[in-house]
Amino acid sequence: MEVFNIFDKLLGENILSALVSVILPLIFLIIYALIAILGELKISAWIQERLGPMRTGPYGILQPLAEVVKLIQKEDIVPAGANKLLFNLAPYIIFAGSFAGFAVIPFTAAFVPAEINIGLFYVFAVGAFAVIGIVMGGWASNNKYSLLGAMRSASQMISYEIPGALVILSAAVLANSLDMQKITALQSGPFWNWFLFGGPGDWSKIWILPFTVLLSLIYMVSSLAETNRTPFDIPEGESELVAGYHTEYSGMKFAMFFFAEYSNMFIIASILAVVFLGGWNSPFGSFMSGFWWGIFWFIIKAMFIVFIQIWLRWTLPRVRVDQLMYLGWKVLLPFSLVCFIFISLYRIVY
Amino acid sequence: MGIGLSHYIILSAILFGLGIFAIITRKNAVLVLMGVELVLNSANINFIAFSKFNNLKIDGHIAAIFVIMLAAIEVAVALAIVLNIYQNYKHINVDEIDNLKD
Amino acid sequence: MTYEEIHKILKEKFGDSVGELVNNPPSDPYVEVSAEKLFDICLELRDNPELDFDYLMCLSGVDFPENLQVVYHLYSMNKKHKFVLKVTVPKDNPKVPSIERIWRSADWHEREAYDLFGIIFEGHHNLIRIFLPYDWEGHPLRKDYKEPETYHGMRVPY
Amino acid sequence: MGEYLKNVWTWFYTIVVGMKITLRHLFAPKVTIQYPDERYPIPSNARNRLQLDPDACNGCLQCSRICPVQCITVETLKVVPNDPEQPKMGDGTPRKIWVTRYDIDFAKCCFCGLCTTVCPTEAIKHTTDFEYSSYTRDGLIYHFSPMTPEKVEQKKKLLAEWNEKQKAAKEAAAKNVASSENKES
Amino acid sequence: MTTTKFIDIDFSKIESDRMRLNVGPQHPSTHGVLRLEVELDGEVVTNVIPHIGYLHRCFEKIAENMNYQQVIPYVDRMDYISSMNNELPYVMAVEKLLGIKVPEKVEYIRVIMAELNRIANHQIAVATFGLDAGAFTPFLYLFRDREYILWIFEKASGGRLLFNYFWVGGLANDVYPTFKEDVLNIVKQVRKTNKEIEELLIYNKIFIDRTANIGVLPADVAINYGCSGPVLRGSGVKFDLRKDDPYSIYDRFDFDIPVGTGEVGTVGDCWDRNIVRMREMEQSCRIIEQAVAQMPDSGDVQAAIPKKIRPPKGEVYFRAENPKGELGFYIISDGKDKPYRVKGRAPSFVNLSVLPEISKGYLFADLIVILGSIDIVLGEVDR
Amino acid sequence: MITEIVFWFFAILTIGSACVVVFSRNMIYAVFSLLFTFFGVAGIYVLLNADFLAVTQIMIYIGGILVLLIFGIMITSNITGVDIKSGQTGKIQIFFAGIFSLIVIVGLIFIALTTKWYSAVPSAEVYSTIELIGKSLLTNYLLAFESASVLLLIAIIGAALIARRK
Amino acid sequence: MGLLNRLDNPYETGGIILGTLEDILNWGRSKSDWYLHFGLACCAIEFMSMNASHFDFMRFGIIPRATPRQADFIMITGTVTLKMAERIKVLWEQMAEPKYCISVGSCANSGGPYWQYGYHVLKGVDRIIPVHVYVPGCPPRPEAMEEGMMKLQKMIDQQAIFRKRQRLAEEEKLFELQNKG
Repeated sequence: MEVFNIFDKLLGENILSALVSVILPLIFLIIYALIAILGELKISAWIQERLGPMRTGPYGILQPLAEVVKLIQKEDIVPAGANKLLFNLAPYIIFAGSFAGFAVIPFTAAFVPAEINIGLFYVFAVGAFAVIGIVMGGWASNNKYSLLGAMRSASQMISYEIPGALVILSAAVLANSLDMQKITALQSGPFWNWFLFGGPGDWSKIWILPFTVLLSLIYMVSSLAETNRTPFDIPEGESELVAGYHTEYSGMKFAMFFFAEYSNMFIIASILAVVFLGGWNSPFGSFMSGFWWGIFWFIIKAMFIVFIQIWLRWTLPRVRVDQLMYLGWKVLLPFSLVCFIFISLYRIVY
Repeated sequence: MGIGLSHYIILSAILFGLGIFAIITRKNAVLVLMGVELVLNSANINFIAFSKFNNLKIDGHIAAIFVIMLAAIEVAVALAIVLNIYQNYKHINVDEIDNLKD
Repeated sequence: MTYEEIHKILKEKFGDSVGELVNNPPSDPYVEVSAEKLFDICLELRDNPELDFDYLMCLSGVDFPENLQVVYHLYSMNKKHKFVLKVTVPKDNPKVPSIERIWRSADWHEREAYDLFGIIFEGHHNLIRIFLPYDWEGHPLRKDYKEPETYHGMRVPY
Repeated sequence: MGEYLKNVWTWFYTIVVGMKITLRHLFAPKVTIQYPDERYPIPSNARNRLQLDPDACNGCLQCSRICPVQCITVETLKVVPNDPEQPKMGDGTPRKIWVTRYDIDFAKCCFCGLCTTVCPTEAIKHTTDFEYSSYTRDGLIYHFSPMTPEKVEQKKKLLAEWNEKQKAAKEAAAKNVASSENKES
Repeated sequence: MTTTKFIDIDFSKIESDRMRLNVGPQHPSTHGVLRLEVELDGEVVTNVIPHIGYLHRCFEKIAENMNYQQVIPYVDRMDYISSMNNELPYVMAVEKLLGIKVPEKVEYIRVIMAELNRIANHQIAVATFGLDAGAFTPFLYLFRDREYILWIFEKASGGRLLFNYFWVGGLANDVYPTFKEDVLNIVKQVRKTNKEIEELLIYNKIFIDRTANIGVLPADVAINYGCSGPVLRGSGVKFDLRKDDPYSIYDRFDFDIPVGTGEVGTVGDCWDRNIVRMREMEQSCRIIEQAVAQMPDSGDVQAAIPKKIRPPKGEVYFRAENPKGELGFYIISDGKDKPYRVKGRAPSFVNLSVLPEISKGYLFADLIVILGSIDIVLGEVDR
Repeated sequence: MITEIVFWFFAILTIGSACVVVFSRNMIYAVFSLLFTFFGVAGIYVLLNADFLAVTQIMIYIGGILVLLIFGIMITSNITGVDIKSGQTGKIQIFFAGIFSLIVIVGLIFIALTTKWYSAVPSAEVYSTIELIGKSLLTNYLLAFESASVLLLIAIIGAALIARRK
Repeated sequence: MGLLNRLDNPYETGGIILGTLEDILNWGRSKSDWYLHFGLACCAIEFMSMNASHFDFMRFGIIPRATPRQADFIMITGTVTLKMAERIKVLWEQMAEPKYCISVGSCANSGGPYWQYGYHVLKGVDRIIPVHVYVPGCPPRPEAMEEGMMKLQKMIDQQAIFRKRQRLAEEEKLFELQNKG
């Protein structure tokens, strides 16, 4: 059994491979974020019968790059009344929290930056840093909009951790493991072996099929809330709080927030992909599988979920704070509890 | 010198002392709570250290889990009380909250 | 109800406080009333079930060369009739009773008339400037108004 | 409970309906007109930048008078009969008035089109040109009069001379009359 | 001035744990430059104080210095979203003073233009209302359709937004030959998009939850505050000047007055005010169809009026149903060619004054929705 | 070697940030440096092969308790200002408290150094604790586990009742 | 310092590294302009039209931001009243460098229709903040605003960050001025 000892792994004999496993996700994150930003711009435009960025490079594909180049040059303002230390610290904490999640994401069968046996739990836990960072930034800005946004954001993220955790728990019960690599390996074979369709097994899985579908929907919704995206983008709801907790941030620090949001999106998407969509498994059994195909399938699946997040964002209006709480506590929580109970019963019976 | 059991115990002792100091000197109820958290954490370090240096008996871990759970409960209830106090007194200075509510 | 009938009812109740009905087309007919009785007249206009003026369409101030005037355009939602009241006040003491308590819509209209003409509505709960900044000087819709040279260091004329 | 489940179902259902619509639009043809490369055909009567035809302007000042914002500044001089040039209007009729200055301040203009309707000779017209933004405020003041300052000075001098002459002639005439009256008396 | 008072709020009354938030004048959702001073108790709004005047453009003073024709461009700029509807009561007020009647064709074109502009206005209203609730995509769908209406306006009058098209005694110029077909195409397109918007936004459960039972305005309060237009009709009062006090040729058309019924919530909530606008677009489509069918093909577009408009001494108050409510013009003429006094009774100005009344006790997010449902235009509020 | 570096790093992080928690007069700094204390303790747990507990520490302490504490401070202070000063008790009290806690610390360290602890040399073979914890929670410690869950339920209800506005 | 001095030289004399770097930086700045969502009056409606599908402002890489801290340029769209002017000044000061301003419409350019009798209208926004591009029109067509935007992008593209192309920029301005007359 693999052991959670990240320090031994990191600083052990094989420093080079450790460095690679740290740097590769970072490079991937940067490239992914550029693509996702462009995707967000383009998909939103196409949904609205527009064209989106067209004049930066062919069909505007260099747009995110231009934005990065610009953000680097922007003046870095610290507002007059702000608390300098916390104000400067907050973006890094948020970014660290979201990047730490990349440590355990299984890109393919043979490559995972740091393989630990409670990966799902770990990804979930490091998300807590984002809450603290948001509150920190919102407070340090010395702006009422930021503060309100931060408070809302924190309460929202904490509330939606519970249904999310229940979904993870159900998945753990189904897979008998919290190891992301193991969960993925379990779902090998054709696509009806994915946990979305009840997982591997005989026809008895028909009993839990509706519940697994429901669970994936619940996780989708609660993950949207945790990443502060529409319809749950109340913390940064433009029409109420100017830009929420990052109202006062400019330049590179704002870019950190931006990056963190997109990397959070990817982490959420990859959890969904791993737990419900079979991770790096090919949907056609052993056909089109292998090291590189694994990476391909994993990224395709994660990106599809990112696409759904973008799609939802440009379709729905924003919910209100109390409705958000209602949805979290009175809809998602009972539903996920019911699913959890049924899945546990299934595991006991079969 | 390798890291032995005593290192962990000394670490937890310092943390414990700091927590005690905070509990005694702080006026603000929330900060007192934070001192309590430090004390609880130091206890946890001890539990787990003993557990590791005792051939990985799992009992220390269980105890730590219960401590963490207790800490969560304690903070939730204590903060509720603090809020209640705040509503009545408009401040949460523990030294000045000395009259029984009639 | 026609203007004449409404005028008759008012005349019977308030006597000399209500002036004659002035009617020369194409202008709308109107009645001049005295400022002292304005509040009671308006209350009567609203609460008399025959008149039932529940809707204040418009309240405008006018600056005539010798005096200031406030014009009230009234309408009844149920009876679908209109009426026009006018109150004339001298320029050096432009005081009119506020009818904000009768029709809430008069609230902002009165503040507007105060802001632009300097007509003081007595009994208004919050008679402050509405359009112009609170530290603006003068009432610009008076005919003799001269715009200031600067405001907070910004030059006003072109 | 039934109400609750129905609510949850409506949440889900309406969201799916909305997503269906947006998905349809995702693949629908786009309506964007890519401005610098493609252009929406602006109708000929659209009111954009004003253009003066100096040949047709007879200096009647109606446009500057009707303009609600007074953005047209016109200065005119009379054409003297003994001017060596003897200018003609666009349609060939002799010009009676020099338009020495015809400035339109597009930073003030409100594009209401009143000036074009009062113009008797259709000299001032709205064009469909809207691309004339500028880096400076002065760049928005357009001088339409084709006359150079030197020429204006020259014409002014001519007019002054002519006026002098007229005055002198008048005085002379008056004197003549007076003298003849004197003679008669 | 001795009587100039400063901000009137009694600060002693405010409890210490209430937060005062300053919304605007540079806020994304204030529909222009409105400043709201909001008193919050947690997230609950306890008081709202609107501060207006950030767009006070001195319309009434300017109107006194212009002649009757020159005022029209300024009238356009009052409610810049529905300029045609602004011009209509102004020119009709002056015509009433002058005592002239305009040709038949002019009346029809005026009605068609006014109703088209009403559709355009309501499209913006619904779009920005959706934007306030966080839905961006319906906003752009509605703006796309509005663009087609603007193309008709531009072809007919030359202006895209501010037209100066209705003149005293007629129109600036005749409409172009294919006008009728274009208008009928627009009607078709509007109906199609409205159906889509209803599915995408209006009957979306999230949207309903955001807007139903929020900002309830009872009918008697609405009347007492002088509200008009969709705000009043949303409260269930069947009052429309086109029917109750008909002007122009509106008595020739068959149309209904949609009122709020509390279909998904209480009568007079934000959703009702919004659905009234949606239904009114449909009614406007009906009016346009009838008007296009009845409109004479040829005829004058300008009545015989003197070149210099000098109405006789007198005064007139003329009101018309603007998309936002009752727009009245009170014009006093002293016999010269410039009006002695022009007062615009702006519907938004009156409707906005009801905001503090209906937003107390709701959440801060609701305040934005309530403001959006009133549909104000600051150019008209501040004039 | 590496374990030592890591230990000292986390020990210094923990103690240093705990000192900020205890001595800082700015409540905001105090509460945010608690983040690093908790994180440092989690690191120590990892060193002690308590992977599950480390993640639990992060999730509950940082994601839950710390956020609650921050909310507590925000609600009970004038939240619009950035620097919130917290008063400490009188100098004499601080002095005696210092003496007392110093005695506690020195005493504990003395005990730790002098006591002959039973210390098995930790086997190099390390393995996951999660399975063991799960098993023992549902076998040996079942009663404690169940009563703890009842306690949690009571605490949730009680806290909600107390904090609710009248 | 010697190295820096050499790099500081214009293109022609060998400052190629800085020159290219400047090109890249200017490219980023000009292609990704985020504007402050700030509507004042009539022009704001046309501005909304420009954001809408038919004109699609985003083609130029322009994204609306609600907060001045993250905005690169501000478009003053509409009448600036004296009551509002101070706010605009504050907003302008809140924006992070490098920042630009486009004045859209007659009102913002010079007070527009209100310049004569508007006692409460600021006669031109350039009296309180620097304006980089003036877009005429009342209100300007959406295309005209886009044209103004392109002018701004052109200006940014040729800006001298390392004092390299000052001469070029001056020439450009001079050319512009001469062309106007």
